[in-house]
Amino acid sequence: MSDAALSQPAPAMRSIAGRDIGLKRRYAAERRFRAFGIAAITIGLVFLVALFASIVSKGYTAFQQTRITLTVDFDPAIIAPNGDRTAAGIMSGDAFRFDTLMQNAVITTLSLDPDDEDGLYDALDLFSKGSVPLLRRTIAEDPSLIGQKRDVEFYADGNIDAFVKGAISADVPEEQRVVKDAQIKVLQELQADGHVHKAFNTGLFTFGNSTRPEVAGVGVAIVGSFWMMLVVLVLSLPIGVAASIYLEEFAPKNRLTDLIEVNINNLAAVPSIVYGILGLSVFINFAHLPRSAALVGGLVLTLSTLPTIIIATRAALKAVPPSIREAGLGVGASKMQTIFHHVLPLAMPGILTGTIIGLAHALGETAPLLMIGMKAFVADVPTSPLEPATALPTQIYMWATEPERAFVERTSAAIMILLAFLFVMNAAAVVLRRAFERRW
Amino acid sequence: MGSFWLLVVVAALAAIGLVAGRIRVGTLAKSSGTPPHSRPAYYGSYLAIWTALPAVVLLVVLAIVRPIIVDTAVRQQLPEAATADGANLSLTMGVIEEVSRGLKVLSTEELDNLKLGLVAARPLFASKGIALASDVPPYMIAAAQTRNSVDGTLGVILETAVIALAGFGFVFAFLKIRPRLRARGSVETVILGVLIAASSVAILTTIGIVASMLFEALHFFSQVSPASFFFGTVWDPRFAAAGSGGSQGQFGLLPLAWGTLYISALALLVAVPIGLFAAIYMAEYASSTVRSVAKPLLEILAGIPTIVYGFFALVTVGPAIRDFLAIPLGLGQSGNNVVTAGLVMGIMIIPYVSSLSDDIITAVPRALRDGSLGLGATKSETIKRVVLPAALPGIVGAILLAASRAIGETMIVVLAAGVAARISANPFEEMTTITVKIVNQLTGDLEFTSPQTLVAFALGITLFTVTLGLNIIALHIVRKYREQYE
Amino acid sequence: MTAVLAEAPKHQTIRTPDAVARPVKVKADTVKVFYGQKQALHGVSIDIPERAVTAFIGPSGCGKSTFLRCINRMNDTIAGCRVEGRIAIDNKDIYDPDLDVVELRARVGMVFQKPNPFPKSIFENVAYGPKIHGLARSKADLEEIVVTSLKKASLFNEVKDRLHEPGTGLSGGQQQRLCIARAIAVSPEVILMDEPCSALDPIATAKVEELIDELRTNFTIIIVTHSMQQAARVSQRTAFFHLGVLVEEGPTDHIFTNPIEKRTQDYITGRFG
Amino acid sequence: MTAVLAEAPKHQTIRTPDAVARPVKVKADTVKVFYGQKQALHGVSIDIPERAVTAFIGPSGCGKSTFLRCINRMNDTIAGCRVEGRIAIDNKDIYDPDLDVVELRARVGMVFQKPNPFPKSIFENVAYGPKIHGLARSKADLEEIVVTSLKKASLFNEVKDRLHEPGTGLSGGQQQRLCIARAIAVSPEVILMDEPCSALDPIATAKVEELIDELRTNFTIIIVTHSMQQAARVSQRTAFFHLGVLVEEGPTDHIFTNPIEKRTQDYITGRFG
Amino acid sequence: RDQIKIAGSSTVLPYATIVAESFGEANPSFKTPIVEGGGSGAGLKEFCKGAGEDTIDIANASRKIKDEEVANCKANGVSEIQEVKFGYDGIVFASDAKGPDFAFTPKDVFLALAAQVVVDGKLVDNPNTKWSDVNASFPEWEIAAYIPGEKHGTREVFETKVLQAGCKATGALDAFIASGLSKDDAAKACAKVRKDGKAVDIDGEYNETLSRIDSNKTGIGVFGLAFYENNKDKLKVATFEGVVPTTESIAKGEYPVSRPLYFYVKKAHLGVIPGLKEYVEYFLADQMIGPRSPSAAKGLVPAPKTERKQFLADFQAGKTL
Ligand SMILES: Nc1ncnc2c1ncn2[C@@H]1O[C@H](COP(=O)(O)OP(=O)(O)OP(=O)(O)O)[C@@H](O)[C@H]1O
Ligand SMILES: Nc1ncnc2c1ncn2[C@@H]1O[C@H](COP(=O)(O)OP(=O)(O)OP(=O)(O)O)[C@@H](O)[C@H]1O
Ligand SMILES: [Mg+2]
Ligand SMILES: [Mg+2]
Ligand SMILES: O=P([O-])([O-])[O-]
Repeated sequence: MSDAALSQPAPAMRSIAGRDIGLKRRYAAERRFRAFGIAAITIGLVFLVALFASIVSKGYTAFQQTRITLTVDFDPAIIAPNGDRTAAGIMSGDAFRFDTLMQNAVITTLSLDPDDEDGLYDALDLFSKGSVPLLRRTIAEDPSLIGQKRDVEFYADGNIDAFVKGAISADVPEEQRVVKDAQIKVLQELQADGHVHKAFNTGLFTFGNSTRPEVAGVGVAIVGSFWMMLVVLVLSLPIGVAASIYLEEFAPKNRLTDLIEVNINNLAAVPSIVYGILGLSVFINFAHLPRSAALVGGLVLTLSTLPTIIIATRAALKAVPPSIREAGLGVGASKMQTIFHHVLPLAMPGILTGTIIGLAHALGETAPLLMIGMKAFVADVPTSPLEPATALPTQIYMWATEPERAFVERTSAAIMILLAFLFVMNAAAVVLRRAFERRW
Repeated sequence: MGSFWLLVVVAALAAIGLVAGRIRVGTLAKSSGTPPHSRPAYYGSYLAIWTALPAVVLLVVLAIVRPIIVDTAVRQQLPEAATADGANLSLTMGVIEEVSRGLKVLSTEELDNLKLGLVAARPLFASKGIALASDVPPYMIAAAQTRNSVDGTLGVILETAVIALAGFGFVFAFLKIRPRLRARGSVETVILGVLIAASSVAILTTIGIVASMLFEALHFFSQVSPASFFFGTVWDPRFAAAGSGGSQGQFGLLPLAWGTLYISALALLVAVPIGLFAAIYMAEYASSTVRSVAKPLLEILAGIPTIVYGFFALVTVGPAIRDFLAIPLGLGQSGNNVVTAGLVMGIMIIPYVSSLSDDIITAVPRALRDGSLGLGATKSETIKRVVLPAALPGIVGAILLAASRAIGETMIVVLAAGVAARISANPFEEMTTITVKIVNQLTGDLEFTSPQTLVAFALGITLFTVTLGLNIIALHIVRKYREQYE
Repeated sequence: MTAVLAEAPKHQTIRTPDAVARPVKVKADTVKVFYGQKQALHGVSIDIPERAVTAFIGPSGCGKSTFLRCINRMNDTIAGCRVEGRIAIDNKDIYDPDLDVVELRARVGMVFQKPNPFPKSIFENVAYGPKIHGLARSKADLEEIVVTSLKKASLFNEVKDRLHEPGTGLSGGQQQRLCIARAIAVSPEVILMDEPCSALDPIATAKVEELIDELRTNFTIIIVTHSMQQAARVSQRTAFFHLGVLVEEGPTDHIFTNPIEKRTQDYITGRFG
Repeated sequence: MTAVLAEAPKHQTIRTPDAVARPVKVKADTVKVFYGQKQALHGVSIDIPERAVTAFIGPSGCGKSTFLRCINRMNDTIAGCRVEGRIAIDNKDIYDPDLDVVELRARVGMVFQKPNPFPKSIFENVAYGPKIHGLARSKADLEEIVVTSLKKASLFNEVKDRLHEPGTGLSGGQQQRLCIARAIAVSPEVILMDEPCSALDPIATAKVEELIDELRTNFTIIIVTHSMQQAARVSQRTAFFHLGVLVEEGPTDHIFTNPIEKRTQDYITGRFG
Repeated sequence: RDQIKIAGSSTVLPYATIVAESFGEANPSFKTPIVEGGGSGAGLKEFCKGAGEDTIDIANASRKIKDEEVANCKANGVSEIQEVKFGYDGIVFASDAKGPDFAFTPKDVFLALAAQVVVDGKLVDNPNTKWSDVNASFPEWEIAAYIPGEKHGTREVFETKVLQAGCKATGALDAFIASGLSKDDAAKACAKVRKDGKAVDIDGEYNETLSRIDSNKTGIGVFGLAFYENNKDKLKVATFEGVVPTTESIAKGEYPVSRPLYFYVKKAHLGVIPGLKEYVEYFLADQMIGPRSPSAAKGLVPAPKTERKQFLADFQAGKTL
C-alpha cells in the first residue's frame, strides 16, 4: 500500500453503469472452465470404458463353458474291487482305477477300438484332466450310483473349450495349434450326436485354483479377498478415523504433531512391497501368524490403507467450519461430544470417500501379498481367515501368467469379478455417503 | 473355557456394569441430593470400562505369556538330544502340540493302550482325523501329556485371574461412583486413550518401516560407499558384488531418482488437471444425479488392479504412443516409454484427486460462494478465487496422496516404461523408478546378504527420506496459503 | 415466467405515490417465491424509484431477505428455490433467459445479512470485485479503490495497520463493514443491503447512514432494516412486509405518520402480534 | 495464570457501586487477551452481580465479544488466543486447571453474534443440549422442553409446522432466535448473549427483552448490545468498553444519565470519534 | 501344521502345482499342498529361513542350489537338505509368428546382446544395432531382445549356455583373459548383457515377453518350451545350433539350451509334516513326470526312464547335500 493512496481524500464513487467489465472474455473463460470439467470427467470415463471394454470383450466368454456328456457304466468291479462301497472306501485305494472307468466310458460312447491307444488318448484329451477326480468324488457322495449306467456331464478340456469358442482357430496349420486334427474330428462327431453343449460356468465362482483351466475358479480368491477386505474395513476405518480425530482435534499443534502429520502423508508414498516386508517380519516371523493367511494379508493391507484414510479424514475434518464446533461447545457439549455428534457426521462423506478409495486400492493390491505368501496355488476353499488363501489380484496375476489359451479369458473374467466386487463395495459406500451429504 | 467364552463372560459383566453404574449413581444422587456430575450413562460406561478394560488387557498379556510358559515346561521334559538343535526343537514342539491335540480326543482305554505301546500312534490318530507324519517316540507322548496338564492348569489360573480382575474392577469402580465423580471425564479420557493408541499405529508403522530398512541399509553402506550410491549415474548392480572384483559405483541412485521424478511428474500432470477439473465440475456444476454416478465410477479407476493397467499400457497405449508420437517426432522407437507410464498411471490416480477434492470443495460454506456471486463474479471466478483457495489444504492433501501412489507404483512402470535405468530428457525412452528396483532387488534371485539385495533397503530409506522432505515442503506451502474460513 | 395479474385481493399492496415522482428503477410484478413446497412470498408488486433509498421493514421471517435476493437473482443459488412473476430493472426483465446474471449482479450489489468475508486478507476482500471486473487500471488505482471503499465503510482507521491480515479475524461489526466496503468497491447501480447495521454500534451506524445518504445521489439503494428509526432517517420510501405479503408501500414520512393499513400501524407502533 | 495487579493507571476502570448491593456472580480481575501478537483486552476488571442483567456496550471492535467469550472459556478454541488475569464464577477461578470446562459451559450458556445453527432439524437443534445433559426423562419431556424454549424465543409459531426441517433453512432472524432457544433449553445459570437482537425486528426484540427480564429473576445475564435503548431497557448494570479497555461500569441509569468519563458520555450521546 | 508348503521357481511352479493338485485329489487324507512361485532365489531364501512350523518344506528351483545358499541354510539351522531332480526344461528363442525364420548360434546371440564384443581384435562396447550387423542372413531388424531378468533361474542358463558359449566362440573370452581378468572374472564379463536398451530384462513372466513381442513385432523373446508350445500360433521358434527345440530333441540332449529342474526338501520336516514324504514320492511317479504325464503335456521334458528311477531311489536313500 503506497503512502500516496493512504493520504488521498476519498474521491467520488464511479458508477459501474455502462462500463466494460470484460463480460465477453469472462464468459468465454467460464465456458472454457466448464468445458474443462466436462472434458475431465469424460476423459476419466472414456478410459474406464476403454478398460472395461477390453476386459469384457476378452472375458465374457469365460462365463460359458463347454460340457461333453458321456454314458458311464459305474462298474462295481472297478469302483469297489474289494466290495467296500462306502464313501471312505471309494476315496481310498488305488486312485488310478477311476481312470479306467473314464476310459471305458469314452470307448463305449465313441465306439472306439480299445486297442488304438493313440485314438483313446486323443479322445481322452477332449476331457478335463479333472474329470476323473470329479467322477470319484461324485461316486463317493452318492454310492448308490454304483452298478448303474448313467449319462454324466464332463467338462471339456480347456483347449477344447477354447477351440469350441473360437479362441483357437482351426485355420492355422495343425503344428501351430494345441488341438489336433484327430481331436477335432472326434469333437465334431460328438457335436453331431448332441453330446456337446455349453452351460453357465458356475465353477468359476466356486472352485479353487487348478492347473486345468476348465475347473479353475476364483472361489478361494473371492473368499480370501472377502476376508481381507473385512479385516481391512474393520481395522483401518476405526483406527484411521480415531487417529485422525486425535491428530486433528486433540493433539497439541507443535513440531512433533507436524512431524507426525508429514510422516503419515509420507507413509502413503512407501512402496506397498515395503509393507509386505514389514508384515512378513512382524506378523509372520515375530507374531507367528500363518503364512498365506487372509488375516495376515488383511493386516498388511490395513497398514498400507491407513495413510489414505487418515489423510482423507483429516482433510474432511479440517473442512468443517469452526462455528459448528463453537455451537456444540457453547451448549455445554464436551469436545468429544461435539466431535462425535456434529463434526464427524459432517466429515463423513469425505471419510467414506477415503475409505472407498483406500479399500479399492487394497482390493487390487498385489505386491505386498507376494511377500507374505498369498500368491500361491491354493486349491481348498478356506474356512477361516487363518487358513491359506489367495486374493483376487494375485489370482489374476497367476492366471495372467499361465500359458494356456483358456486362461486368457478366465483372467479377464476374474478381473470382471474383481470389478463387480468393487462395484458392490462402492455402491454400499455411495448410499452411505449420500445419507451424510449436506450442502451449506 | 476358551478365550472366546472368557471374553463373553467379561463382556456380560461389563454389560451388567453398564446398567449397575446408572442405577448406582441414580440412587446415590437421590439420597444425597447432589445431582450427578455427568449423565448416568457415563457412570455405566465408567463401571463397564473398569470391569472390562483391565481384564481384557490381562487376558491379552496372559494369552501371550501362556504358550511361552507351556513351551518352557515341555522343553524341560525333553531328552537332551531333542533340545540340542534349535531348529529341530521347534519341529519337535510342533509334533508334540499335534500329539497333545490328539490325546485330548482319545478315550482313556485308547490312551492306556498307546502308553503301553500296544497300538501305534499314527494310525490311531489318523482314525481321529489328526495326521502325523511319522510315528512318535514315547517321550513325545509323555511330553504331550505334560503339555496338556500344564496348559490345563494355566488355563484355569488364567480364567480365574481374568474373572477375578473383572470382578475386582467392578467392585472398585462401583464403590468409587458418587454423584460428584466426573465420570464423563474418565470415560472420555479412556476414549482419548483409544484415539491416541490408534494414532500410534501409524507411528509404530513408521518406526517399523524405518527400523527394518535402516539396519539393512547401513549394512549396505558398509559394503558400498554412500558417495557412489548417491552420486552414481550407472545402475547396474549385478556385477558389483563386494569382493567380486567388479568396479564399485554401479549402484548409482541418480538414474532411478530421475526416472521416479520424471514418471511421477508426468502422472501428476495428467491426474491433477483432470482430477481437479472433474472434482470442480462434480461439486459445482453437475446435477446431483450426474455427480452420484460419475464420482463412484471414477473411483473404480483406483481399484482396478495395476496389472490390468500395466497390460493395457503395454499392449494398447505404448504402441499407440510409439507409432503416433514418438516415431513421427523422431524421438524413439520404443513402445516402452515414460509418457505411457505417466499417462496410464495418471489415469489410475485421478480418483485420488477428483473424489477427495470434490468432498472438500463441497464442504466450503455457501456463504462464501454467495459473497462472491453477489459481487458479480462468474461461477468459475468464484471457484478459482474463493472456493479453491479455501479448500486448498484438502486439495493439496489429495494431490500429495496421488503423488504418493504414483511414486509407490511398480507394475505399471515395469510394463509401461520398462526396467532400464537411465537418465534422459526424452520422454519417449525407457526409464524406471526406485520402487521398481526395490521390488526387483528384493524378489531377485540374489544372495541374501549381498549388496544387490541390501541396496533395496538403501533405496527404500532414501525414497522415504526424499518423500518426507517433499511432504515437509508441501506442509509449509499449505500453511502459508491456507485460508481458514469463518 | 408468466405474470399472474389476477391475484387474490388480500395480496393487493396499498401504494401511496410519492409527491416528487422519480423514475422507476426496479419494478416487481406479482413476485412469488417458493422454497420447495413452502411459499415464502405471495405475489409482491412494487416500484422502486431511482436514486432514492427504499427501506423494507417487517417482522422477522416475513420475506424481506427473500425478496431482496430476488432482485439480483441470488435465489438462483438456493436449491429448490423457485421464483414466479416478473422483476424488471430499467424496464428489462431480469429473469429473461437472455439476461446476463453476472452483469446483473455486478450492477446490483449486495450486502448480506450474515457477514461473510472471504478467508483472504482485508485488502483482498475489498479488491476482489474491482479485480474481477477489471475496474482498476493499475495497482495504485486498485489501492485507491480499496482505501476509498474502506474509508466509506468507516473501517479504514481500525484496520489500516492490518490490511494484509485475514478478514475473518475481525470482530462481528468490523466484518459487516468489510462486507459493505466490498460491495461498494465495484460501485453498483443498485445496492441491496440486508440489515447492514445490525452488528454496528451507533457511531458506525451513523457513518453507514451517512454513506447511504451520499450514495443515494448516484445510486438506487434498497435496505432491509429492523430499526424504524433507521428507516425513517435514511429512506425516502418504505415498504412493509408481513407474512410474505407486501402490505403497504409509500413515502417514508407517510408510512410512519399516517399508515393506511392497520397492520402497518400496529407494527411501527410496536403493538403487533 | 498470574494476576498482574500492578496495572498502568490508564486501564483503571471507574466503578460506581449499585445502590442495591447484589452478590457477585462473575468476578474478573485484570483480564488481558491476546490474539497472537495483537492484544485485544488490556486488563479488564469487573464484578458482575447475580440475578441481574449486565449490558456491555462500546464501539465495534472494542473487545466486547472477546471478553464475553472469556467468561465461558470459548476463547480456548481459538488458536493463538491467550488469556491472562483471573475470572471467577461463584468465587471459583474458571481458569483453574482442575475446572471442568464442559461443566462450566453447561452452566454458562452462550448465544453467538453470528447465528450458527447445527445443520440438523430445528427440533434437533434445540433438543441437543437437553439430550446431552440428560435433562429430559422422556420423549414427551424433551418435546416439552423444545417447545417451551422455542416459545420463549418467540419462534414457535413460525416454525411449528416445520420442526423437522433443517435449521439452516431459516431466515436470519429466525436462526438467531433458534440459537437463543438452543441456549436457554439447558437452563444455564449464566447466559451470555452477544447481540441477540441484532437481527430481530422490534416485536421479536421486545419479546426477547421480555424473556431476558423474566430470566433475570433466576439467572445472571450478560448481554452485548449496540442499542443504548436496549441497554437502558433491559439491564441493571452497564459496562462501557473502548479500545480493549473497560472504561466505566455502574448502574445502568447512572451510566446513561450521569457518566463520569468523558468517553462514555461521548459514546452514549453519539458524539464519538 | 498339516499342509505342505512349497515355494520357488516359476519354471517349476506349473509342474509342482499339477502334482500338488492331483496329490490332493488322490490322497483325501492330506490337504492339497500350497505352492508359491516367486523365483528360484526367492524360494530358496524362504527355504533357508530356518526349520520349523512357520517355514516352507520344499523349495523349487530351476537351477542347482548355490554354495552360498547352502551355507546360509546351515547357518539358519537347515542343515539337512535333500536335492531332488525331476526333469528338464528347454529354453527357446522365438519371434512373431509372421516374421522370418531365425537360426541362431551362441555366437549370434553373443554378438547381438553382450555388453562387450571383440572388434578387430579389440574389446569394445557392443556396436551392433541391427540383427543384420550380427549375421548377414538375418533381417535388418533393430535388435530388441526380451531376456529373462536376473531374478529368474532361467537367466543363469541363458548366460552359461548361450552367452558364455558365444563368448568363447567369438574369441571374446580370450580377449577378456588377455586383458588381465582372472578366468572367473572373464567368464562373468562374458555373461554381461548390454545395457543400452537393446536387451530388455523381463522380471515378470513369459506372457509379459509375449506381450512385448506383440507390441514390438521385430522383437526376439526367450521363452520356456512349454510356454512356446501353448502359443505356437503367435510365435515362431528359432533353431539353435541347427536343432529345433522339441521335447524329444531336448530329452535326447541334442538341443543345447536346456537344464535340469530341481526341488529341495527339508529333511527335518520329513517325519513331521504329514504327507511330505508321500508328496515327494508321488511327484516322482511315472504318472507325474513320465512322458504321458500332465506335466509333460504342460512342457516338462521328462528324463529317461532309468534316470527317473534313479531320482526316486536317491530320494528314498535320504542323501543330503
Ligand atoms: N480471531 C481473531 N484473531 C485476531 N484478531 C481478532 C480475532 N477476533 C477478534 N479480533 C480482534 O480483536 C478486537 C476485539 O474484537 P471483538 O470481537 O471482541 O470486538 P467486539 O467488541 O465484539 O466488536 P463487534 O461489536 O464489532 O462485534 C478487534 O480489533 C478484532 O479485530
Ligand atoms: N433456504 C430456505 N429454505 C426454506 N425456507 C426458507 C429458506 N430461506 C428462508 N426460508 C423461509 O422463508 C421465509 C422468509 O425468509 P426470509 O429470509 O426472506 O425472511 P426475512 O424477512 O429476511 O427475516 P429476517 O428478518 O429474520 O431475516 C421464512 O419463513 C424462512 O423460514
Ligand atoms: Mg433476512
Ligand atoms: Mg462482537
Ligand atoms: O523362476 P525361475 O525358475 O526362472 O527361477
